[in-house]
Amino acid sequence: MLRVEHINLHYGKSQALWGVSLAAAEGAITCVLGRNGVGKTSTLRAITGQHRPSGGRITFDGHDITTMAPAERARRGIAFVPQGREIFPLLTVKENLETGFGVLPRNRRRIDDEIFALFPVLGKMLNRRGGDLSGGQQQQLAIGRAMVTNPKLIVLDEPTEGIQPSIIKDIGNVLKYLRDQRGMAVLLVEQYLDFARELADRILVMDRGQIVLDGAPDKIDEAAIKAHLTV
Amino acid sequence: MLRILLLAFLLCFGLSAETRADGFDDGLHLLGGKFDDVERGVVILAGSGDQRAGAVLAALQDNRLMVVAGDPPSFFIRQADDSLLDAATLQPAGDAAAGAKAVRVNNRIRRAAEAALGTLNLSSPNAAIRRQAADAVFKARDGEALPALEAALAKERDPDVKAVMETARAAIFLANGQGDEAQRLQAVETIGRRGDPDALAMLRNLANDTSASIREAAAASVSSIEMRQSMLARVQDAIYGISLGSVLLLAAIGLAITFGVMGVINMAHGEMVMLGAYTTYVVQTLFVTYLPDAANWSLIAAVPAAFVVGGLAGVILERTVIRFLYGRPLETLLATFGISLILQQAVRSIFGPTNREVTSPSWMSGSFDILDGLTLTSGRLVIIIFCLAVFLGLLAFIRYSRFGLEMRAVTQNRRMAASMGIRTGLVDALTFGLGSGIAGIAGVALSQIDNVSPNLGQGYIIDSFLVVVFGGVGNLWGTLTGAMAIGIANKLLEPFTGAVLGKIILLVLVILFIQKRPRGLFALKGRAIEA
Amino acid sequence: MISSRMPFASVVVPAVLIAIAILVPILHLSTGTLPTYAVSLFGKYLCYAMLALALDLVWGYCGILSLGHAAFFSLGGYAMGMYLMRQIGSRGVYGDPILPDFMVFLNWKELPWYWWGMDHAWFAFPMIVLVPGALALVFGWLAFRSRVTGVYLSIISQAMTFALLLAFFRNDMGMGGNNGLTDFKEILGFDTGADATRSALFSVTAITLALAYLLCVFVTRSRAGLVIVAIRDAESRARFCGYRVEHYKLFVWTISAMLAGIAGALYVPQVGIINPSEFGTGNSIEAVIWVALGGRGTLWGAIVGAVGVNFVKSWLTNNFPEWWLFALGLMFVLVTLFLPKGIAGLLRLGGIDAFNRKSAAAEAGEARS
Amino acid sequence: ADATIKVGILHSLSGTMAISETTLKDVMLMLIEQQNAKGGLLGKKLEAVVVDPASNWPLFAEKAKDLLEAQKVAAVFGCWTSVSRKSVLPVFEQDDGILFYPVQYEGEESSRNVFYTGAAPNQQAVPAVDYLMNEEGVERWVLAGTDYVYPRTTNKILEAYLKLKGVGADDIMINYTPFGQSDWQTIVSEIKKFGSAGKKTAVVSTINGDANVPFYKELANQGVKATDIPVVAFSVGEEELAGLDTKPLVGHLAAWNYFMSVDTPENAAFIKAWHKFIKNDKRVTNDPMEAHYIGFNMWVKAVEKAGTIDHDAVIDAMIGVSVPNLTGGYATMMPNHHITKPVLIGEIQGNGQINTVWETPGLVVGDEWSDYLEGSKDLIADWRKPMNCGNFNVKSGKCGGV
Amino acid sequence: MSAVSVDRPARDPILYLDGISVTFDGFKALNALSLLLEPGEMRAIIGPNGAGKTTMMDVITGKTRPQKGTARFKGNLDLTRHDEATIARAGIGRKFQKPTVFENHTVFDNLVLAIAGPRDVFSTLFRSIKPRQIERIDAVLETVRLTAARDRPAGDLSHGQKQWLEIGMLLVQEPELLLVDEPVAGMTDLETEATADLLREINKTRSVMVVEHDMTFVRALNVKVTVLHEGSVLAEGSLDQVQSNERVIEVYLGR
Ligand SMILES: Nc1ncnc2c1ncn2[C@@H]1O[C@H](COP(=O)(O)OP(=O)(O)OP(=O)(O)O)[C@@H](O)[C@H]1O
Ligand SMILES: Nc1ncnc2c1ncn2[C@@H]1O[C@H](COP(=O)(O)OP(=O)(O)OP(=O)(O)O)[C@@H](O)[C@H]1O
Ligand SMILES: [Mg+2]
Ligand SMILES: [Mg+2]
Repeated sequence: MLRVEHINLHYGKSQALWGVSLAAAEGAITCVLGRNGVGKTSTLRAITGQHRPSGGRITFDGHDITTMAPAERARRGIAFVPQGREIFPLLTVKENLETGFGVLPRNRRRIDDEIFALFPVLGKMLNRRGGDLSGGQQQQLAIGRAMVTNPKLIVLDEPTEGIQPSIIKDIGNVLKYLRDQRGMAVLLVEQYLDFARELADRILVMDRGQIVLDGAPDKIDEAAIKAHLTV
Repeated sequence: MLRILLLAFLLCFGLSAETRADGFDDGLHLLGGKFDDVERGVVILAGSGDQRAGAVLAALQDNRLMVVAGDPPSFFIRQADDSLLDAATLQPAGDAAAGAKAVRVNNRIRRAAEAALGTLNLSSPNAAIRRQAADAVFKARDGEALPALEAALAKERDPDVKAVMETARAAIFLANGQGDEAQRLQAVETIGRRGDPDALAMLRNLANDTSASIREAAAASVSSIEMRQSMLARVQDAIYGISLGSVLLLAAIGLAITFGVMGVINMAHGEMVMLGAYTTYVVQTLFVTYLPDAANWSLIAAVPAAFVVGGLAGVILERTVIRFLYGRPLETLLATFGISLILQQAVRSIFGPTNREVTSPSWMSGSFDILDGLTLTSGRLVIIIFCLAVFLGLLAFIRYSRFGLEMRAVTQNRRMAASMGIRTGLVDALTFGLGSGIAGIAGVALSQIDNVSPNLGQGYIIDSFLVVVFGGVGNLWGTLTGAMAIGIANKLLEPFTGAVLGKIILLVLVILFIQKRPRGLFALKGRAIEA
Repeated sequence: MISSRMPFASVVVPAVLIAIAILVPILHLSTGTLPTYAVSLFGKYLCYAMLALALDLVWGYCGILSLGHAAFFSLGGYAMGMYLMRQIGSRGVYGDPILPDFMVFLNWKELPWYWWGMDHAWFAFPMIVLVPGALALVFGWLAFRSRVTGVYLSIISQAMTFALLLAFFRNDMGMGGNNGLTDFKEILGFDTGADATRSALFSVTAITLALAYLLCVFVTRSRAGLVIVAIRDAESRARFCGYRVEHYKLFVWTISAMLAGIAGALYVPQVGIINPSEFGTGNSIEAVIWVALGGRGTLWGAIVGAVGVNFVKSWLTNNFPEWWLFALGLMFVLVTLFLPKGIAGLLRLGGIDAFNRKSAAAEAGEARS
Repeated sequence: ADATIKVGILHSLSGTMAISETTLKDVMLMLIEQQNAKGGLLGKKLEAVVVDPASNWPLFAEKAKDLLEAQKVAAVFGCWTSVSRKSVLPVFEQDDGILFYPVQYEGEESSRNVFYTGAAPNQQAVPAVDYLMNEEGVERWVLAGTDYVYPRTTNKILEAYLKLKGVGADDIMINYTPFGQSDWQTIVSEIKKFGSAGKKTAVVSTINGDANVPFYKELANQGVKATDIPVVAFSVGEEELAGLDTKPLVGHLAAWNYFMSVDTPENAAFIKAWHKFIKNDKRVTNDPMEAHYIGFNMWVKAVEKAGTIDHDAVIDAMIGVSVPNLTGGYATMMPNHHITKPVLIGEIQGNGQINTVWETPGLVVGDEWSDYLEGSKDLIADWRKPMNCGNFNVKSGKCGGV
Repeated sequence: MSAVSVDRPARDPILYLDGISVTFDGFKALNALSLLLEPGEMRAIIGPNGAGKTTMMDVITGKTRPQKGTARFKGNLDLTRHDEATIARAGIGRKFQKPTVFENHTVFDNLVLAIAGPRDVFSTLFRSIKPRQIERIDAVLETVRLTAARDRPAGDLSHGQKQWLEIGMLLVQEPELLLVDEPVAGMTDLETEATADLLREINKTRSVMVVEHDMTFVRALNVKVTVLHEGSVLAEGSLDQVQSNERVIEVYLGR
């Protein structure tokens, strides 16, 4: 589904990614691990089009999307749950969710009940402004918002950050549900190793702007991962 | 005075000795002379009782009476279609009219003609004209018009016109000391009912009347009118305030979008307004050249045109400049300031530095009474209604349309909006276009009350920003309230402090108010703002 | 620290200013190679530069976008103008020894109280800083205490200068109305028109500017400078760090207003007139533009911006009277688009590039080993 | 030495005053072109040096300095507002330049280096009031103006004059508005109210510039007709009316020294030349344009008389120079550097023109120091030797404060 | 909803909250919240998203004014009455949930800004930073592993690095009471452990209040835990106690 080939990425003149390659398959959860500042977010930025890579190629569904505008990518089915939530602060929860309607045909523009079933708090706070929600509530909103667009690939940047344990479990279930029932490709960036190991069909570990480990969770050596996650 | 005596003399003479056949010709010939002669001619014409006099006087008043010098000179009446009638025969004029020049008139002559026409027209078959005539008689308060007025009153069937005629008669009674005491008392009452400054002045003049009862009636009437007037004055000020407020609002709405919603410190906003005003001018010129019959409606056509012109300018501006500056709001100030200089000078180069003329359509000129004594000009009323319509339309659009939602999403978090599949570029361009288009529409309205000059926009930019900020950035209701509050406060202050000091006080009040509410009247609250 | 990136500027700028303070009078008076009008013209630019410097301090460093600095500039100017007016003495057209001409022909009988003492330099000159300083203190205290920020502050500062503009336009204000104060004869006993005086005024301006620059360098380089920039970037975070934001803002704001006042005072004898239109909101905006163009947040950028823009403007208005607005407007647009950090950014680019490339390379090296 | 004689043109081409001043720049270019077509001056071609002081008063001084010191122009034609003139005045005196100032102004000034070709208050305001009093029988007066020196001074003079004529204080209403006032609802309704007291009322307007259009639009909308309350204006000419629909304003008055409608061969020729030069036969002419026409011709004549462009010589030669004006008479430069002018009162017509309805029988000499002001009634100006003084006090017998 | 009311003890607690209520447009974010922190104590606060944990910190630091209730620091400073700066100077330091640093300043300068010392205009203007303080900053940089980024603008740091920088700022500020809102969000497990060690170290000399959702981390802290729910205290006790509380499991931990 998604294929990232040897991308480099620069912030100004400083390089953050060095030839990163990865793939996210349909109906599978791909998990990226890594310490702070190794380039996980940067990789996702390249995939979602928020930052243009300075080299390499990204294809989605067989189409080259390396230089495509973010909105186009969203229309082709890439949804994004960014780090730091990026809620529209002055839109109500409902309106936040509705921003996802842009990519849907007119007759499909509605918010699935499963979103509210999953995150009941969103249903309760439909008319509160997104910016007023607590950190964890915002995180839930961000995931819900991404689900509204009914994507083929959902990209999540540390979605469990700041979320209460019970909901973390639920998120795990949702991701599984999306993978299994909807056949979505899931690309997950995590720091929370246990969570990742439990979910992932494939694990990638990044260090200093490069992919250093890549494999199925049961194949990959726990100690090697830990080594890269330690300073 | 001399005039009145002369008129009196002539009227007496004319009435007693039947209509003098040559009165008309004598009068007409005098119209070719100097101002004094013309005035005499008017009086003679009025007294001639001749059928043609009315037409000649009306033409004279409107500068449509033409003369070809000679002895005696010959006169012609220019019709609406520019064809000429011979004034003496009222038949189409032939070659005789060659080289005809308009008869020169001045205010004195216009006044004399108006008074004379008033008397003549009192028996017109057209009720509106009779009413106008009665008004003219009221204004002139000419004692000699009394017989004609009485005659007309006797015949009058239309109650409205009759009332006006009675007021006119009352005015004549009071002004010239005519009528018996009962009639005069009745007159005091009639005039008192008018309740306007004219009535007040007339009644005040009765303070030294010989009859005590009239003196008292007048004094009572005066004090009640005075009280009413001073109350009405405040209401009137408030109405003016609303009218000023709607002008401010109109000028500011576009800015409430480009600045309030998008966060662009748009110094070129005023120039968008100016472009709208110039569009109005161009549309009007096109109408006058190609569709002269519909010229009265050119203003309506100018509204969409101005929206398109302003909007297009906005879209171009956004695509070429502003879009590179999102996230750097202060830089937009710099760039748009540069653009405003360019636009001003461009308009100056194309249309010249001087004012352009935009005429008011007939349905926007004149004024009407809301209550007696309370007036609002039609143009202002149209602007108030127009402004509210634009405001509500925009509000609904932003609230309820899909585009409104996308617009707000984009301005709050451009990057994330893009990741939600919103075409931010398009939304940005259209939003800025919308704001600029509305500024253009404001230009149509402002062309009715202000200069259509390259500087037009400059006059509104400070006020517009003040209104948006005072109301609370990002809140359209705030803009509405802000505009109205500033408008009304300004107009309530003005009679007491004068225009200059009033404005200074207002500015200081706004500054102090912002201390109390640092985010404007309708402040956005919540975590997102305070962080 | 922001300014530490250009350490040599803090030496070069004052040195250049002192050098021209010495050279210009020599060239003007003894060799005559510099015509008088050029001296006054450049003197004016330097006054603008000081205004830009003052604005940069509040805007570039503290993030307070003032659209009202013209008010402080003009108040300083008026204080100087009042002093100069009183120096005319009985040489006015009506020959009144006390009352300025405009008061005589509008039938003023005596000098209003706020003119008292303005005939003495020892009283009038302190007013140049005290009056704008006091206004800034009151305005700033009100605004910063109630946490008026961002565009709200910009717009009320604009309202402030606009209100002053209207007030000074009024003839009843006793400040000469629209015609303002003009026709000055002498300053500190020297003929304002004399070449030597003009040269001296120029030198004084250049030296004052150098001192003002050093003052700004001192403030911005100190730890207070760090706090000020921190307030600019994250005001509420600075509060949680324990800094009284309103005190810092008030401090910078008042200093800046005083500098602007001095700039105005030096401006008036060199251009020969002060009139309410100096309060115009357009003037404030133009000053902002000088700063932005020169490079917001660099002191020398503000100076370069002010002198540069005004020089270009003078040149264009002389040579392309019909087209200069297009050119100037276009210049503003292009600079914003292509030089986001202003002229200063352009000159500094080289340095920053080198720095980044080095550290990036270092990281890369580490990563591969 | 130079191949050409440079003439400076100091009019704002941008900013708020461009609306009025740009036309004057064009007129100057036309006059210079015409003079060159006639063979120039002293055998040299004239060269126009145009600068743009951008409606910014200190910039006027800067540009004046530049014209005089760097460009070394023989004379400067320029300024519109009083403050711009005040701003350049010290420069002209210092550098001994020559300025022709073409706009009606408040008086109270006479400089050796300035020639005032516009009207002084006695050449405009006072005759206008006389006209209203005598011809229209006005007894009650509204003096409405923009709050700055010209209206203040003019109104002061008029107030003194009216009181002298026996008008009571109750019958005078004075109102000032800020520059660029655009909302006239309150003031017009006050005027209406003031005018409905039973006495014939008129408005004397010294409202300036841009504020006039909204003022007249409001007058029209509120139905203030000239036959009821006439408004006589001193700053509204054909150029300002061009931006207005004048049909509802017919009969309101203007007092000037020239109207485009004046029927003389000189004027017809001038208008024709103007239309040809500006390539637009809709453009109007107005009083300050005539003032420049007169000023320029006077300067040409004075230079010819002096045989040099040397400033001192020309300044001395100017006094007494007499040239035809456009209204069929002659304008003569008086020793006080003001000129003689006819005063015309005109009524606004539906086509935007102003028709003369009254005219002073002879020419009026510009009075720089008003006879109606306390401080200046004893002052006179005479720039001929030996007096050579702009503010000679006839009481003390001394020249000004010096 | 049981509001635990607290009697005022003999020794002044370092933090004393009683009956605090905060309402936003009718929504009760804090509902008669009472809480007490002894000097030298470290307390972990947990609770569902939206329970009011951050709002409580907002109240303590003077950012939000409660509609009702008392809040005192060290017995004498009324926290509901002073502004952020005063409270910070009095000795309360805070790390925000969303990392907030001075993005245009270098990492080093961020720490200079935070370092303990007089904070009035006069002192910062005329007194420069002492060598001793520089040493301290460099030591802290080591601790938070940002030595390499010492001269980089803080804005260039990654999300997690900013978290660390903020912790560093807290360290140099040397407050008596540290409020730490989700310090390990976005950190790897090993970093989480390190942070826990660090906080325990700090707790030797200062009082700390930590908000966190990471149970491993809370366990590692090994301190008394308060559970907030819907604006008031739901449970209090050791981690094991609260983890076995049915209500806590239901609303927070999940089954
Ligand atoms: N906007 C930016 N400008 C400059 N440098 C940046 C920017 N964003 C990130 N970096 C740098 O790029 C590198 C990778 O950052 P990135 O955000 O991708 O890390 P991450 O793996 O997501 O870390 P974390 O787990 O802390 O979120 C870091 O060294 C960071 O300092
Ligand atoms: N300004 C506000 N306006 C409206 N509601 C608000 C506002 N601030 C906070 N809230 C609400 O108050 C409640 C408490 O928020 P708070 O941020 O304190 O929660 P929290 O316990 O920190 O949650 P988390 O663990 O998710 O960070 C939330 O439901 C939030 O939506
Ligand atoms: Mg990251
Ligand atoms: Mg929280």
